[in-house]
Amino acid sequence: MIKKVLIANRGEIAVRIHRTCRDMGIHTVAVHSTADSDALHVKMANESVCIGNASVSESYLNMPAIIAAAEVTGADAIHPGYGFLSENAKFAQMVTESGFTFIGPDPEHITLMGDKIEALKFAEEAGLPTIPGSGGPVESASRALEIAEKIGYPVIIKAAAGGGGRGMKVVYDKDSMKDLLQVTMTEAKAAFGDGRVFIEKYLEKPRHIEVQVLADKHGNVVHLGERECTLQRRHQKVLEESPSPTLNDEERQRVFDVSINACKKLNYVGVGTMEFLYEKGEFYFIEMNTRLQVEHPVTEQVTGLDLVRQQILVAQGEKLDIVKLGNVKARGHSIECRINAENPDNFLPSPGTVTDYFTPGGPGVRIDACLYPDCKVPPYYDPMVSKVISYGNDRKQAIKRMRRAVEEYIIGGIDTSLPLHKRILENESFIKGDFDVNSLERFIQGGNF
Amino acid sequence: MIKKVLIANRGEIAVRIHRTCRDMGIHTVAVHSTADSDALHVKMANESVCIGNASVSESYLNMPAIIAAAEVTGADAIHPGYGFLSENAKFAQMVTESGFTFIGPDPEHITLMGDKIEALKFAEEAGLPTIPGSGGPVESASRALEIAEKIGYPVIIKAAAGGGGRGMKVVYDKDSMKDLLQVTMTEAKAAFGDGRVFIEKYLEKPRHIEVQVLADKHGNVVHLGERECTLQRRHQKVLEESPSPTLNDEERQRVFDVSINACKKLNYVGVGTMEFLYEKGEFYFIEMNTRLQVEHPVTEQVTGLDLVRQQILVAQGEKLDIVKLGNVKARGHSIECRINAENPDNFLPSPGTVTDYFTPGGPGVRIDACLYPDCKVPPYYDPMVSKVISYGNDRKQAIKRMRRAVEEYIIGGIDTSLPLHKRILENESFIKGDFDVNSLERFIQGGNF
Amino acid sequence: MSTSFTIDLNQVRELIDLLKESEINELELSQGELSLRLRNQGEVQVAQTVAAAPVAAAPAASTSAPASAALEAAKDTFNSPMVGTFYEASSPESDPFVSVGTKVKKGQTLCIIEAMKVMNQIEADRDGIVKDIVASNGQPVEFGEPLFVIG
Amino acid sequence: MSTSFTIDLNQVRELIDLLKESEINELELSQGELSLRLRNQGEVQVAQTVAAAPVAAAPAASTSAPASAALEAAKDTFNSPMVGTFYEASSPESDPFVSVGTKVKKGQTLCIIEAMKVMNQIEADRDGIVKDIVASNGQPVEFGEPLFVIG
Repeated sequence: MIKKVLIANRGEIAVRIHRTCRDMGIHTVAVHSTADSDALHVKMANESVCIGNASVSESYLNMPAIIAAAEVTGADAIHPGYGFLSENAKFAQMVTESGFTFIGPDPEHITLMGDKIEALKFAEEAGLPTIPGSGGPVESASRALEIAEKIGYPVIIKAAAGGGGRGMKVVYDKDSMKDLLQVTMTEAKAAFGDGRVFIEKYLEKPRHIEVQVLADKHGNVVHLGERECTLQRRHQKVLEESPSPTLNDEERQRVFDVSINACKKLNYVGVGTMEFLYEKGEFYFIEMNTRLQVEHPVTEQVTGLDLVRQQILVAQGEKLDIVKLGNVKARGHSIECRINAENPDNFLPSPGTVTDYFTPGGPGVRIDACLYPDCKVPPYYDPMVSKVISYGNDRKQAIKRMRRAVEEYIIGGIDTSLPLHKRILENESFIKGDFDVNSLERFIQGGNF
Repeated sequence: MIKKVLIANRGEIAVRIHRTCRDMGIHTVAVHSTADSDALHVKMANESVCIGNASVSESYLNMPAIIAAAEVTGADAIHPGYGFLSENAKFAQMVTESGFTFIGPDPEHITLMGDKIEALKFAEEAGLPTIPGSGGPVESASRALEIAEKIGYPVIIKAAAGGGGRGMKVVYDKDSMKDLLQVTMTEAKAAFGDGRVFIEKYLEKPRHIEVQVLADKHGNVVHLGERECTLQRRHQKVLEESPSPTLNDEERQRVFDVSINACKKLNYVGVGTMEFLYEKGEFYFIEMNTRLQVEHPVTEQVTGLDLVRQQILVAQGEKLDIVKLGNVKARGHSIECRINAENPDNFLPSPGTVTDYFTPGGPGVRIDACLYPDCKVPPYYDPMVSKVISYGNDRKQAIKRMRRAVEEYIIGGIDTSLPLHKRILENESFIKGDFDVNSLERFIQGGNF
Repeated sequence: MSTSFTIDLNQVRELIDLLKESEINELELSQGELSLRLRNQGEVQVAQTVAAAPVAAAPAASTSAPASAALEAAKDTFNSPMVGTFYEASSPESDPFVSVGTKVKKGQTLCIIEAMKVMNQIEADRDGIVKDIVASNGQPVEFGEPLFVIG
Repeated sequence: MSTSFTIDLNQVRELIDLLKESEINELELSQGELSLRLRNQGEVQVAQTVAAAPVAAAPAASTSAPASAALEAAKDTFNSPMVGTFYEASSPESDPFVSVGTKVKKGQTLCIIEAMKVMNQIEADRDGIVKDIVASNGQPVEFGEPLFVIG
């Protein structure tokens, strides 16, 4: 039985983890940098230890200091949260070797999923659908046509030496294949000194769908529904929801099944997230996150489960109630808005001191934040300072309640992304559920969703 | 369609009603006294009108001023909240006669249920179980024995002219009946000059159970589960929950059935609450509240319904989705703690200015409050300033989350009842669900629950 | 919204008291946008306040339907005793009951406020001269809202 | 909303008292956004102050397991460079590395801090005399926590 958890993180997730520990009667130890002495996670924890200077390498990424803090406080387990050391296999190993329980997966799974090439290789072996392609360089038009025929148009020709969007051409039909292949090869040769090209399925308007999985140490694996996290800016999720407004039941079941099978094949333990791109009824595995996600609360709201609690139970070696958990049915709809301390127009970070602070309340609103009146938002860390989570019987109600919540929320003294969320929540395409991974970037640049 | 609602109330319930209106796209008009110019309900509403001086008779009970405020702002409906004018038939009538929609029941039902004797008479006709008794004066021992035999021991003999606990004797068996009847009659004669006595069933450890009903203008009635409100101090509820930790399924169904039948017989419209005392598997109707209850959020949490929204839909003449609502199954468990601005030891009101203010967050916590940092709590009104509502998969989890929430809650500058709630939540009898309507009074006076 | 200072006058009062009690001559305080300086020059106290309105947290936008009662504090305003619609005259064809410059006597009708379809004659509470008519004909007024300035 | 200072008036009062007792004429304090100046221009004391921490909402009680780093600000403390367990000597039988009064040179071992089963020798960062030993033998210390006063 875990009795004292050291939370190796800061901000809202450290507060979040503390709350579940508190509910479970588990004592908490906060660690913090010198810049975070008055942070909410420090004030809330039962004990706290200053582990280093403001810079993350000296504090929140300082593995020996964190282990030493666990030693001097007599903690028996360490929860890494998300970010920082949460997907660092070396840390996971160090925690275990120092005699503490690591509330997270086995280091080998962190290592495997942290290596993009190895992860994709595993995915294919485990039957996870991946983006189909040539698998290697394509040298002739006939071979290119053959491959494109097999995977379906449109396809994208990519220079082997390219990257960052350069040296790529999209082919929409077989008539233009020969010419575009030639052009791309020639350009690649000229630009990179390497004329080799690959061919891959081209996704025009993909959406980001992910499946929450949960596995114990006894081989039991369940899914806890999916999340739609399509609204992103620079690959950072901005607004997430569960369930996805676009999937039908058959698609949902299909992606759950492949996710569970892959986890079983992996002998995965703990909470994890299988991330997919989705387009026209098909899923394409991108990666697996071997940790708690920022957006886990939307899953908690629709399933009624506490994911941090499940993590702790699994880490303690308990068996999942597979019958009960396997039958968890999502009820209602939940949305999360990530509130960053940043200028809503130019997205520059806005650290400072919070002056006025008023949190929304009433039905269907949950706040996971690390703010309080007069608190400081230091400039050294992630700008996400709060998450607003709404819940409703259906998506429409969840949207309305979220609108009310972001309108009620007052965070004075610093800029926040609240205004951006207000704009998203009023957008017609968002309301219809009609968007793809590029929608938010277009919208921010003044275009349509 | 209602487009603008005047909320004829203040405090947390005015804020609560505004929130649902906001969700439904309905504009709100706050009314306020001169003492409440900076109150949260005023700040949140779309419009506000000062209706009079601080004293309630000049403001929140000032019917002409409220109607005039509705006139000048062009509101089309008035929501009375709870307390103040919510159960004033004259006001309901005045609202309707002035051309506004009253978001509440028909005046005749308010009148009927506001008259205790008439209400009990109706209850008996409508098949609601009431506390059995002699119905009139009992003059002989043989008649007393006959009645006691019928209603079962223990019974209580009450002086017709008595009251306030005076002139009462509890009889536990037939052997002591004759003597005690004689003693009570003699004492009554001496004390009140009137020797007449009644006999009633004596409830030793009753619990307070109530059924939430909802009815539309088309004759449809549903129940939305029960609430247990047994923990009271001076007949004021302090902590409520849903479902009741004591009822079994058969009892639950039985009290739902009688409640729905009575509402149908009454042709009741709107939300209403049937209050019962409960002991040893039997229910005894006390009264019906023809309004939204303070404790309605616990029902909202377990049913997923928004009761204010249902009120508005019914007031608009919409038909209840009887199939859907009739099948609403409570899921999980919810508890509400009423937080009063009062000294937790001597219960004296503690008005003043709130200094530090920090609201709890995280999973399973909802806050319905009228506070914000630096706000004033005027001395003129009800001391209830906030409600903390917790939700969990079961009662145990709801209790743990509530403990966490009351611990996190910071309300500086005034005294509050938070410490009392902390004590209740740690009490073994409370945790077991083992208490009656006298438990809290005993506990406050230093005794056991 | 009014453009008056949003500073808490009671707190200023407390600070002034503190200064007076303390035998100190000067107190300067600043926090965020708000700053305050108090100075005590010998026998007579000159208290200067400088308060930048922090336009603080008004949870959600709230608009007073009738004009806000900002002028309420002024001593010579005649404030509305009730909620309703303000009329200068007994009918659209009639002359206003009073105009700027009118000498009024206590009890004299100043205007009409309509509420619940009733025309309420509003009477002056003192003698004086109408210096200003603050309310607008046909517009709603709330309780305590200034209608006239009577000096 | 926040239309008043969040300053603790009792604290101001205490500062005023402090000033008066101290025979100092001016006191200026600033922390974060808050600043306070007190001045006393009387014959005896002239006190000016500025500032005061708003000792804001400490959500929930929190106890620092190792002693809090409150003394950190003092200039002559030697603070722990790491988290761990503080030892005065290399073994229970050995003499402490330093005692109060010991003259130390930069680079000289002051104590041991054990972390992750490693005994880390902690060296003086300057020359000086050990005026106080703040940490307790065998007790945990956090980063930045004062261990010695070296003047």
